[in-house]
Amino acid sequence: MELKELYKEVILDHYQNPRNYGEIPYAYSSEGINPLCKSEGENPICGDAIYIQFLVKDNRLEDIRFTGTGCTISQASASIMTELVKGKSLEDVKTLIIRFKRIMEGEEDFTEDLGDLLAFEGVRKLPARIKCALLAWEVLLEGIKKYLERQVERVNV
Amino acid sequence: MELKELYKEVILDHYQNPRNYGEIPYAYSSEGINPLCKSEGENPICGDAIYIQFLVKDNRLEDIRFTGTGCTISQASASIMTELVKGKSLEDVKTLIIRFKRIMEGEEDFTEDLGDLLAFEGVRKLPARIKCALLAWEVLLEGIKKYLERQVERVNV
Amino acid sequence: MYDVYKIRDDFPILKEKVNGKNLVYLDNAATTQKPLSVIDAIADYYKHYNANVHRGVHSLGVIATQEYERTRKKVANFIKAEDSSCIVFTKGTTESINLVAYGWGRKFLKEGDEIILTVMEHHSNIVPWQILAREKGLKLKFIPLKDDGTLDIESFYSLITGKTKLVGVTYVSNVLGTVNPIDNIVDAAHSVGARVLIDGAQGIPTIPTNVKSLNVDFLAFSAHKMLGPTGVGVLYGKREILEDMEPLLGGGEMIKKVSITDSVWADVPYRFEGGTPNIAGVIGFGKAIDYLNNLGMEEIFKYEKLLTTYALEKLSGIDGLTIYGPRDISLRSGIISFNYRDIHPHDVATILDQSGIAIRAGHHCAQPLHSVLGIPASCRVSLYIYNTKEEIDYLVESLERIEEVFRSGA
Amino acid sequence: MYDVYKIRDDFPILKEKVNGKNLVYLDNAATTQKPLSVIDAIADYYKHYNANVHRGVHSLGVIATQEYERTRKKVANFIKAEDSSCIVFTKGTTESINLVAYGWGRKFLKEGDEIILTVMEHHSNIVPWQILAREKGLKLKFIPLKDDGTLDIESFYSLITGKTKLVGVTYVSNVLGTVNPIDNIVDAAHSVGARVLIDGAQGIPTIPTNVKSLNVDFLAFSAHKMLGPTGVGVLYGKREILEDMEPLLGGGEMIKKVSITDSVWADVPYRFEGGTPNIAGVIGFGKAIDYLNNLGMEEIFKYEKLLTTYALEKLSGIDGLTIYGPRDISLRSGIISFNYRDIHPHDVATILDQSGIAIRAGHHCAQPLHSVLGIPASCRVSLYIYNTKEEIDYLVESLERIEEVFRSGA
Ligand SMILES: Cc1ncc(COP(=O)(O)O)c(C=O)c1O
Ligand SMILES: Cc1ncc(COP(=O)(O)O)c(C=O)c1O
Repeated sequence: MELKELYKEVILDHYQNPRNYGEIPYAYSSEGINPLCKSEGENPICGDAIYIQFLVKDNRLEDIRFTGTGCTISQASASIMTELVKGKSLEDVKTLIIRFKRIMEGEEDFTEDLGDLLAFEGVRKLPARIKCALLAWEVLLEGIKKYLERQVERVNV
Repeated sequence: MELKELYKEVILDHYQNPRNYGEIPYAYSSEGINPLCKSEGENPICGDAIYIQFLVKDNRLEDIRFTGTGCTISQASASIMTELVKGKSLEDVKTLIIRFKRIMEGEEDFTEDLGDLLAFEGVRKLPARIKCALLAWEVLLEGIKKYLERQVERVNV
Repeated sequence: MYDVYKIRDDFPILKEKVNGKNLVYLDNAATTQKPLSVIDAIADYYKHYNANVHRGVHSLGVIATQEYERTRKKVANFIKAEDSSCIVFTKGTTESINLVAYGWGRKFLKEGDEIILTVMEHHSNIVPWQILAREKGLKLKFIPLKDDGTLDIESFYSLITGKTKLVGVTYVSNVLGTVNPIDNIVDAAHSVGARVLIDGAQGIPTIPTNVKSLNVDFLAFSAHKMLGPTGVGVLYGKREILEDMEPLLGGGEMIKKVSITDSVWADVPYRFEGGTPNIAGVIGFGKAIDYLNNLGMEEIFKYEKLLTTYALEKLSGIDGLTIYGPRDISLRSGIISFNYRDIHPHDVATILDQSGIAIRAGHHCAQPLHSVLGIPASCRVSLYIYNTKEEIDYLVESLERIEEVFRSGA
Repeated sequence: MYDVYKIRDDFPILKEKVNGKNLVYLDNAATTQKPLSVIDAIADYYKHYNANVHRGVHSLGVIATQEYERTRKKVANFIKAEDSSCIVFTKGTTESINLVAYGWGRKFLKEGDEIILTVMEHHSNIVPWQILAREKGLKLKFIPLKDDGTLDIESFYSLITGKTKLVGVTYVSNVLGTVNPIDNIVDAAHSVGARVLIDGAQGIPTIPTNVKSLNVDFLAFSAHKMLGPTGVGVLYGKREILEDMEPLLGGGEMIKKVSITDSVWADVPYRFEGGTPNIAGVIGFGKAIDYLNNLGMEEIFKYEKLLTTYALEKLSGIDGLTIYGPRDISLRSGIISFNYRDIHPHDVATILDQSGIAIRAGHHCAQPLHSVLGIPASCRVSLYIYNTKEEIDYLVESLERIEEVFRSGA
């Protein structure tokens, strides 16, 4: 494989200029109804780390930000993800996450509608790096799951 | 190797008619000066077991008897050993034991003066059975060592 | 169709001569022979993609990891486990059982708790529990045998109580060949909340097995007894039980995070695989499973029954030969132990070896069972997929000639 | 004369292509490649005399046992141990260290006792002690580093007290390449009656070693890091210490006697080798030692110094590349870790892999050391007997091209 295919300009751009990078301002998230959600994860083998904060309103991801350290792939993937999921309904976000996981694991194909995600076609050929590409997505999925569990608990109280 | 070489008549004879088999009568051994010495050992892999009793007088093996269960080789070897060592000085016995061990381990050769022990030439070619052939000898060596240690202790008291 | 002669062609060692005679290998319960595909897989790994697993970004490391993990999936499928994360690689049945004793037993068992084993267990399924029992003040109980060499299951029902926390039973006795009634044991154990550990070392190689329907909690077995390499074993455990277990070995690969003050364990099953594993062995094991699957475990099972029936019949015809273990073929596998007249098993084995026949003599790491049988040792013939009726005929002939040796002085 | 090109011919994998390029294998600290003689020895065992060891009367079992035990003698000679009964086979360094922790530490250490380790230890020499410390109430102390990446031996002298019962130190750091001053450590430890455990995983493969003159109490290492198979390790221990130790694994082969109520352990070293061992692996390991002996450990040591000097010089010339560990060649081995600009080690490794170069990226199972260095991960190049100056030149060229990728978007 050509390095070009792997380290596409899109990926390097997101790595060097990450979108939605940082934390959600406290003031913005302090209303009681949609509290700030946090989720974090690491890839212990690489030392990649991703921290995500998001706000849910009317079952939509109203805002999402991330910080992290790690390799190009993991950080670029997080940046692209935040752009793609912001504003979407939780259902749609979950569907996208699961779809991207399936694609990276070779069970589905890339399609044109995936936008910047298409840049990961090269990464898919490198099994050792698939985990890097998926890290942010796993962290967000975990976060959404925890959010939904809390909602259920709240209803049950 | 021919089976003949392994299960020589001498070996089968000693196996079927073990010499010095049994225990040393209590009366005979009850004088305080040369108490009855005992030693026992097993080959855990085969289930061979050898129990030896002996009497030392003036640093000679005045009497020796054995009992045991196990394969032809281990029992015949014990029988032949008792015949060879009875009456010998402890030094000579130790020398013979060490020599026989070296022979069986291939570090020395058999010589004509070894009498019935020559029957073990075939066994030497079967590493799995060398332990069987040596069991009684190890047990006796152990017994003699313990006897000598006790003598030293007695002197030191 | 099961073509044993074609199968034999896949096993290079079966062309060996031993003491000038064709090798007749009847010591399969100790370890089985390996087909060329397994031997080649190991060499291929070393020649083409040797690298450490789970650590490398580089291509060799990725391929090695994929192949290593592929075996985990194959093992899971082979025993119909719910998920490949329930499959822990160890160095053998012995380590697998010790892992249960240390990782689960030491954590969850308390003074006064009881463990039920059987008197036919291999030392591997006795000694770890004795060690734990001494440390923790546990009580070990042993299920006795009936006269036919099967478990006295009625006694088991009376031994089991609310204090019973674990029942550890061998799938198949490595001496008697007895196949134990796992379902009954699991039902009774679970009804009092006890866990069940199956020592599958002799069962998994020949009995088609579904751990989910058997509903066992732990299952241990060894690759080398089912065509695979030495130094590889498996512990299957139910996921939720494994999740609560402590590792046996602390070190690399089994942690998420280590600081000077503390560590966080990795997820199941990696938590239990500290240190560089036997990568070549695990990859070779994958090919062994492929080989068994290609033949079909049902076919293997049938062929072994056929051969065992034949062997039992022939051996029973020898004057002065005492067979231990059940005669009913539906209750046993292809492991047949016996004594021949008053000739010590070691002598029998040595004499047969002169004819190229490899059998085992001794206590087969089952001293308590031998005590129960009242014998210090026995001869053991154990059959596997490549053995033939002709080999059994030759065994019987050779056994019959032993008497001559002892009568004539050879 | 040391002819590296002739040596390379003995390693089939060095003819492999990776991503269309010749393989340049620089991940030897993870695992080394294997010469054909080792690969063939394993296949030979399986093709000609595969059988279980220490149990069989039959010829195959005898040959297998002899070959297995022959490796034990070779290992004893290789490290100049007093006796081959001081050599215990395990599945790797990790198991060896855990065996010391469980078999010796758990038996002899008591609340308040102290263990001294170093911050540069591999997780294998940290985690087992953390587990034991938690269980027993022991205190762990860590020797810090000096700025040049060597141990701060003065600190060590102030950490060691009458309460110190064990000092566990890596022979060679698997990240920094630092070679530690074992003699000083042994002297100081023995003067307070503490035992010394050396993690020799990275040292034994390249440094000619005499355990008797080093006077260490325990030494652990892995076959797979010195041309041998995966799944084989060694614990050397002084005979009288081993005699007092408990086994880690209970089971077959490690007992003298088992009854329903009790067991008697077998003699050293068999007591520690419960279960069927990795027979093929141990036999292959024997050939690996032969190979190293044929080259001569002194020669190997010299060649590695030469190559390391060259590599350090070349790598130091790269702009923006930070090397960790000592620069003084007399204080280090052929393991060189570095970071390149702000490019994540994983990206570096992936890009090099596209050129056929295998290096390691990550924390190398030494997270505490990485914390001390203040970096999440590093790149690691590790050299062994078959690496060449040309390979280092190619590495340097390829590293220099990485910047382009990042500047231009490839
Ligand atoms: C210094 C050191 N100690 C211990 C180990 C662990 O060795 P293994 O994985 O063979 O058990 C390694 C290698 O990974 C090492 O480099
Ligand atoms: C029933 C049984 N359990 C356990 C074992 C131990 O297996 P391994 O030696 O592979 O650990 C064996 C084989 O020796 C066995 O037959």
